[in-house]
Amino acid sequence: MNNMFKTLSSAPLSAKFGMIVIFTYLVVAVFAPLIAPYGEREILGRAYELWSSEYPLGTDNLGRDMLSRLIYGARNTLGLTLTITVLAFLLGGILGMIAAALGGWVDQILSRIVDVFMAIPSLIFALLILSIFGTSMPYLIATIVVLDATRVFRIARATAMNVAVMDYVEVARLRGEKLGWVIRKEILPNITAPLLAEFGLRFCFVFLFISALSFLGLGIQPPTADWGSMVRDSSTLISYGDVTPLIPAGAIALLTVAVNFVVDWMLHRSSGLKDVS
Amino acid sequence: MKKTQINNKPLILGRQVSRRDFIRGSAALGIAGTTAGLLTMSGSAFAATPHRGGRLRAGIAHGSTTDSLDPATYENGFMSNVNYSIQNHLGEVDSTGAMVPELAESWEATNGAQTWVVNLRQGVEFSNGKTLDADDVIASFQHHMGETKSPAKSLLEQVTSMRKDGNNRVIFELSGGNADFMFVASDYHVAIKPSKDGKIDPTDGVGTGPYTLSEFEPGVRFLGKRNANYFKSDRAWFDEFEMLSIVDPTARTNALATVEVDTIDRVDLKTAHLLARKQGINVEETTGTKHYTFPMRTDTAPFDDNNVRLALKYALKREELVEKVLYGHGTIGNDHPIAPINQFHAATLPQRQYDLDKARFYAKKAGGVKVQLSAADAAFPGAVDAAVLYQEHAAAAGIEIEVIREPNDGYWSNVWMNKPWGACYWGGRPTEDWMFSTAYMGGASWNDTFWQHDRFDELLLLGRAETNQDTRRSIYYEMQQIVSDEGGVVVPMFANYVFASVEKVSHGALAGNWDMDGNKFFERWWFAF
Amino acid sequence: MLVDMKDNSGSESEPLLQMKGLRIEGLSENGWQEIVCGIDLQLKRGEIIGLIGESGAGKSTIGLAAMGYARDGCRITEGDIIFDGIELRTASEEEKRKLRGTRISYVAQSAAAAFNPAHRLLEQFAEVPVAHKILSLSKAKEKGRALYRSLDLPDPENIGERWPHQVSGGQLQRMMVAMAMSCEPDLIIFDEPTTALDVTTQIEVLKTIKEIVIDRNVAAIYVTHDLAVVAQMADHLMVLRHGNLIEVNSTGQILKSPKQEYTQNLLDARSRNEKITAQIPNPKTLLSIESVTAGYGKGPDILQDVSILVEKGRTVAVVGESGSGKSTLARVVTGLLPARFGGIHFRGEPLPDKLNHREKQQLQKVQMISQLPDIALNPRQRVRDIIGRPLSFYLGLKGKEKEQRINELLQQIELPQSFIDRLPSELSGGEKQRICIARALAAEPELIICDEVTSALDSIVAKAILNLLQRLQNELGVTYLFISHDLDTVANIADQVVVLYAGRVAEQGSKSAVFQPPFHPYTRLLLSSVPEMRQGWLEETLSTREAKAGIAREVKITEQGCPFAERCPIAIEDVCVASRPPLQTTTSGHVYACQHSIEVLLRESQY
Amino acid sequence: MQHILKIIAQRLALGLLTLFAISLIITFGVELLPGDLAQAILGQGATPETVRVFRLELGLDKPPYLRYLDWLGGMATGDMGVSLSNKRQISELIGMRLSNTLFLGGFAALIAIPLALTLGILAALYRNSLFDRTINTVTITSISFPEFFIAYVLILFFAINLGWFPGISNISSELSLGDRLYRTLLPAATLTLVCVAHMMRMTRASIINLLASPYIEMARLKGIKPMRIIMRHALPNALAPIVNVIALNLAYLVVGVVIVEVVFVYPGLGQLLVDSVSKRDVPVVQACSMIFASVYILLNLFADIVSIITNPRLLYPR
Repeated sequence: MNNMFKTLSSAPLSAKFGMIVIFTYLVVAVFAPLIAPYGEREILGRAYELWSSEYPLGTDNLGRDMLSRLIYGARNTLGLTLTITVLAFLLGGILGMIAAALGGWVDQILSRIVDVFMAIPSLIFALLILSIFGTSMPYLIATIVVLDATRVFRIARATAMNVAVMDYVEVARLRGEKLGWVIRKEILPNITAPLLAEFGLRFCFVFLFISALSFLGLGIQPPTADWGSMVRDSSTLISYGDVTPLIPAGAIALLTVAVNFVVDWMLHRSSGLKDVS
Repeated sequence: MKKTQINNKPLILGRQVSRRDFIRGSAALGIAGTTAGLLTMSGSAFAATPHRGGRLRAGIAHGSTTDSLDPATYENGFMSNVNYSIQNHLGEVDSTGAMVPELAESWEATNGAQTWVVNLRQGVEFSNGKTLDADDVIASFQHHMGETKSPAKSLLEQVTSMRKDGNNRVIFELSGGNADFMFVASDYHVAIKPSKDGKIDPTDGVGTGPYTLSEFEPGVRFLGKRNANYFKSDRAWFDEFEMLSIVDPTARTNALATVEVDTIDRVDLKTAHLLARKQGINVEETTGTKHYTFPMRTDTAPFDDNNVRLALKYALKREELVEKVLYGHGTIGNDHPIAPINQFHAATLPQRQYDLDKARFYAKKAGGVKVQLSAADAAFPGAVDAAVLYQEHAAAAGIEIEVIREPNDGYWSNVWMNKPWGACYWGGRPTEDWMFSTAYMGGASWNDTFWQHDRFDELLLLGRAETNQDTRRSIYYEMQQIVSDEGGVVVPMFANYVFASVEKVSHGALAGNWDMDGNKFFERWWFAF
Repeated sequence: MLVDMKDNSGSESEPLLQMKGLRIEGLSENGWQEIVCGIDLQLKRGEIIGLIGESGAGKSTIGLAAMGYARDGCRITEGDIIFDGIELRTASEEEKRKLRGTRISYVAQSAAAAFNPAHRLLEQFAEVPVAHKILSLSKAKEKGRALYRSLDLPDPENIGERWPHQVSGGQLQRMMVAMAMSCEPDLIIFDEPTTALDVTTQIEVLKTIKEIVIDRNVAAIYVTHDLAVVAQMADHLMVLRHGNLIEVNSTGQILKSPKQEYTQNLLDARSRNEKITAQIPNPKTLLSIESVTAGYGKGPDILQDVSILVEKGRTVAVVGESGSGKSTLARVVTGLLPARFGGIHFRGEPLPDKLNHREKQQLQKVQMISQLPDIALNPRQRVRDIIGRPLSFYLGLKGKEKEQRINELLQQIELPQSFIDRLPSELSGGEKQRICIARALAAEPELIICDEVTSALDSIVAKAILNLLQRLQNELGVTYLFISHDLDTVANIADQVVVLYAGRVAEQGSKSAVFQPPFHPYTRLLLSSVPEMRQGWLEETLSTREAKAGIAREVKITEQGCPFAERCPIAIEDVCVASRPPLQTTTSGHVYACQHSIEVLLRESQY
Repeated sequence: MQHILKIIAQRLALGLLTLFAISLIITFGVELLPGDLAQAILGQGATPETVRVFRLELGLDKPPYLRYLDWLGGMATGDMGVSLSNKRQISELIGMRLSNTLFLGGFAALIAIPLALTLGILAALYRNSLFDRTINTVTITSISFPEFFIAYVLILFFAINLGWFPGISNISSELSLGDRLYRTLLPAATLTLVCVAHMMRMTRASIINLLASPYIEMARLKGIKPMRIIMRHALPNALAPIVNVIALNLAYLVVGVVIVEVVFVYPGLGQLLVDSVSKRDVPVVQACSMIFASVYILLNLFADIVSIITNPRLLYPR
């Protein structure tokens, strides 16, 4: 524990900033109902009211409090993104490590399947699946999970490959260890750093992908607040220099920047590069 | 020119809202002198004398790469414009809503409006040089009759025979009297095209229209050059007419704001007031019979219980929908499809209000209401928002509405008339009878509420046959009341057509039957300078 | 400018390089720590000084500091470095850059890593003179070819057009020495230039260095951990430990009468301390490898027809140069690489070919310790888990019992119990290798395969590991299959020796038989190539016919004939190349693969 | 050399197999979509009778696997067939769109790749300097905004407020190259902002990664100038991962630009594909997917070839 604090305090400014932002978002997401001045779907006033003491960030197109929507949006968007990213990592990560650990035809088959999925444009794939099954939450999650799992698979496989050739993995295999143990105890602990970094990036991509889907009308169901839809709903205002859409877009960007800062730092640490100069 | 009203089969007029949705029925036609309303939000687009020249560039909210020049497949506003710019029809709707001859010179109904004699304009040339004759008209009609995929097929089923009487006269025989036949015969699908051996080439793009087809890239762009031989001397002022398909509303606005185009349709309502404030841009709107609905399947529980329907009808703040979904560009509805501008609109029928007590009362009577509402912006722009507002309004009365956002894609085949309750869009019909028989008569193919009401159906037949105006008025009043109180539809609002142009675009009185001056802006408008 | 300075600078008496009170710090997890603690050094023109010490002594760091260079994570904190009147510590980067490559050049430990894989060798040779505008590209290349020729590199006209990976390790190292000479510098830093090489290859590189440095009167700093090697090169030696100077003296003095105990230890570590094979009544065969032929994928046979018997409680050493198939043999025995032909019996029972066909008990009884302890230990597991896993996996030990056994094992490998919670990164190389041994022991094996277990370690540490292994054998009766390229090591631990050459057994028998005449010609080459701890050994060896015939050649795997024929000083023309050498077994069970009779070999061995 | 040809041949064969698998998935997927082209096009006009006639006309009455086999046969002979919806030759339909897409992608690549490489190399050279940090922060920020948002903001500033560029990027065959470039600068800039960060960071990381290698130290000790060390000693060896990322981004520039096409009204392949999916125009969907997949496969192949060419170990095996 102490160690962790020591590590954290040695982080560069950008990473600290990132961690503070992420922490704030998490707090906001977890305690959304306590923090938000109004309900998520409560219709209070006229459309697009200006900023006031009553509505600190004004109201949206339906007259709901923008600030409250933003706060609930953090909860919904982060929750969904986190779920998807975690599932994608479980699926892609495990398969990737299996492919790396077993090699041979298992690796071949998995890799070729992933190739096929990666060659299909992801937006089109999502469009197809969501058109077939509808945009209900489970399908939305499943679709993005599958898409992202292919990317995770690649990185997990590549990094696990490097570990799998290490003598200590060979030793475990010579000992007669089962696949699960090799993956869990020998490989996984040694690729957590790159995977964690990839997790951060994936998280951002999923986040942006959901926004893109929302833009195409395939995102989260209303009236659930999510930042992507919030940007889209007010995007026409941008042409008039209105800041309304900037707020949710800024919220998206701030988090992605923050995550990237932290990822950068983690990558730097894990690379073991001693850049002193 | 005789004007009689005879019931006919539904008229399909293609798609309008966004590239994935549909509009049903034609819009405001000023039968017996009802005119389309015209509102101008900013400045005045009226300019003294028409002026020839220039290239009109329009940004249109529709258009798909799957579009085809075949008149049997016209389904959206972009193709409607292409249709009217390169081709003509027997008649057209003018700014007063009247049906006036176009390629026909005159027409006459005999035999109780069962036989129609249409005299063609003489010396009209197609863009391929051929002169218009009776054979062309017959072949053009036949393209939509018999074994055909044309949606106008059902419309023209009443035609039992067509024969030519000389080169410039066509005689139509109908299965029954229909005083409105010229509306049908001028349906936008039935473009008159040159024939060869009794057949037209549906995709040749040849017509008599104000512009000749120069370039057409489906879903992207259309370019027409002025037809020098155009038979209307006081029309088609522009040298060239270019249309771009700009589906994204922000892109459309940007295109106008940076004068990449001169005019756009479907102004984003949210920002219409901001656009109107811009220097050099006029935002205008016309009002018609277009209305947005929430049809419930009355053959399906719980909507088979009128208490549920009434509870839901009372649980909606219509004004807020007009304010927040239409941003004021429309008027509230009274749960029936007859627009205020319709001749027999029941103005005295009490307006249904947001009444929580009544909503609770009926909900209690129904044993509680917990329903799902399917919506997509394909149904109408803002349908999802409208559904969300509805959800909030109803929640106050203890009525639980779960909003299901359906994909825009496939909305009309999967959701509309399939899910128990959804959102929908009707272009409306010029006459009460037409509207009612299309969507409210028991067993009608587009009866999207699956509603069956004996008294209503009886009144419908009575009204169709009735010639006394006062009697008809009372019949239609009663029908509107029945739909409002017992029907399966919630009609929260009637929506306006809103479009915007740069200042130099001028025009005369606007027709309200379609968006953008009856989809004929390119032949009716001109540049003021 | 610089070239001019070189000609008229400094008199004979003035040192070319002078370091005074040099202190260098390195960044570790605990912040900056001193790794060179106030070193003085003087070097005159034409003089060679040897820096010797074990890893962590700071010898490479000092060598690099002579170029005014500190690696990432190091900084020079104090002292003067004066090269030919130029103070390198205060000189600008640009000034130092102009000196490097032209007046001071560097020869790295591993040529394979230090040559850029993306460029041809001659281009890399020519880069320095061209970049420093000393020679034109064509002139520089010409010079390179001339240098290659004078160094007796094969095909000197064209070898420069090859890529680094296309040239063998020894040749590559020699080309790096040539590259260091491209601008005829005043000073060359040799940083362990032969450490990674086989003994036979080492000789050729040493010969090249000798030619370059001594014959061309260049000053040099020679960094190494091998006293025997540096004794051949240097005039003076500096013995270093943990960044401190232990002793400095002329080479002869140090070899003859070291003043410090540490220096003596270094000398002792290189001394041969032959194990006396104890007699075991009724020896039992534990492992028998029978006519095994093996190879990777669709490649050629790396092992051909190898048969070895390992008796219980004994140590059988397998020796040979790199590429001889030693490690492949280990992989076949462990089941990582199924043999193409032949079989293995363990405790009299056939051992399945494939790893996953072997039973848990079979796996338990054969354990392996490998060359690089750095990658043999999972960096994320603590010692407790590393040693504990075999205990719970094979023996089902848990909780206290397991903990106790781990402690016993730690005791056996002579590490304190406090090590139980350490991560591999907190251990030194020797400690890591001990943990590997403990892990193998934890399984309670009968056979341990030791694959080059000491070659990555410093000599003193290696010696200790060998002693440990020997002690464990005495105490536990465990059997070793000991794979090594180092004949000294083998002499220290083996009972039986198998000499592999190009995947075939050249000679095998008891250690005493193998290491004494009659020699197989290959064994003789190996033995004569091991540096001896005396000055002048190199010159002597280079003049032997074995060295003349045998060094500077690569091991080639051939399908027919004797693979060693090309390098054999007594090869019978036509016969040896064409037909496979017969296996001859003496009455004492000694096996030779040679066309010559034992008598001939005995006679030749006296030569 | 033969080695490369063999690898190319292998990869192409594998690519064909991938394409085949994709075509199956797409067919299966589109068949699963509710409704068919006849219904989608006729929309509300879809009475059972008109739909029947339309289907007959389109050949939709045949079972899907027969239609798939027909399509496969056509593809094998290089005939992509005709669009079901408007009977146009798909090759012709796609031709213009594809060239537009390639034009935009190429334009964006022309800006983005040199920019990313330059920035990456400079960042590696001056690592941990203020310059490095600034570039890193700016590029991270640029990929953190949703793509459509970047586009809208660029339009607001450069088209609406400043009036330097058109607000939409409709292009037609009448335009000269200069005009085309001018009109597509904003979408190209959007795409550049979206993909430059990835490439730049990879360039920086791979170069820095190599700076610890012995041959870089050797180059330093040979007195080579820092810039030359990066360009000549680090870059050639770092090229493989960089080119891999470049290939991925190039593929994105061709395949993933639907949103930019929508926002800028740019007539590219993405919009065609989206339209065709919504209309169930199977042959067009197939053709587009095949093109996209081929682009992806070919670019990856290209990256592999570059890795081989830049790695003498693979190019000249011992």
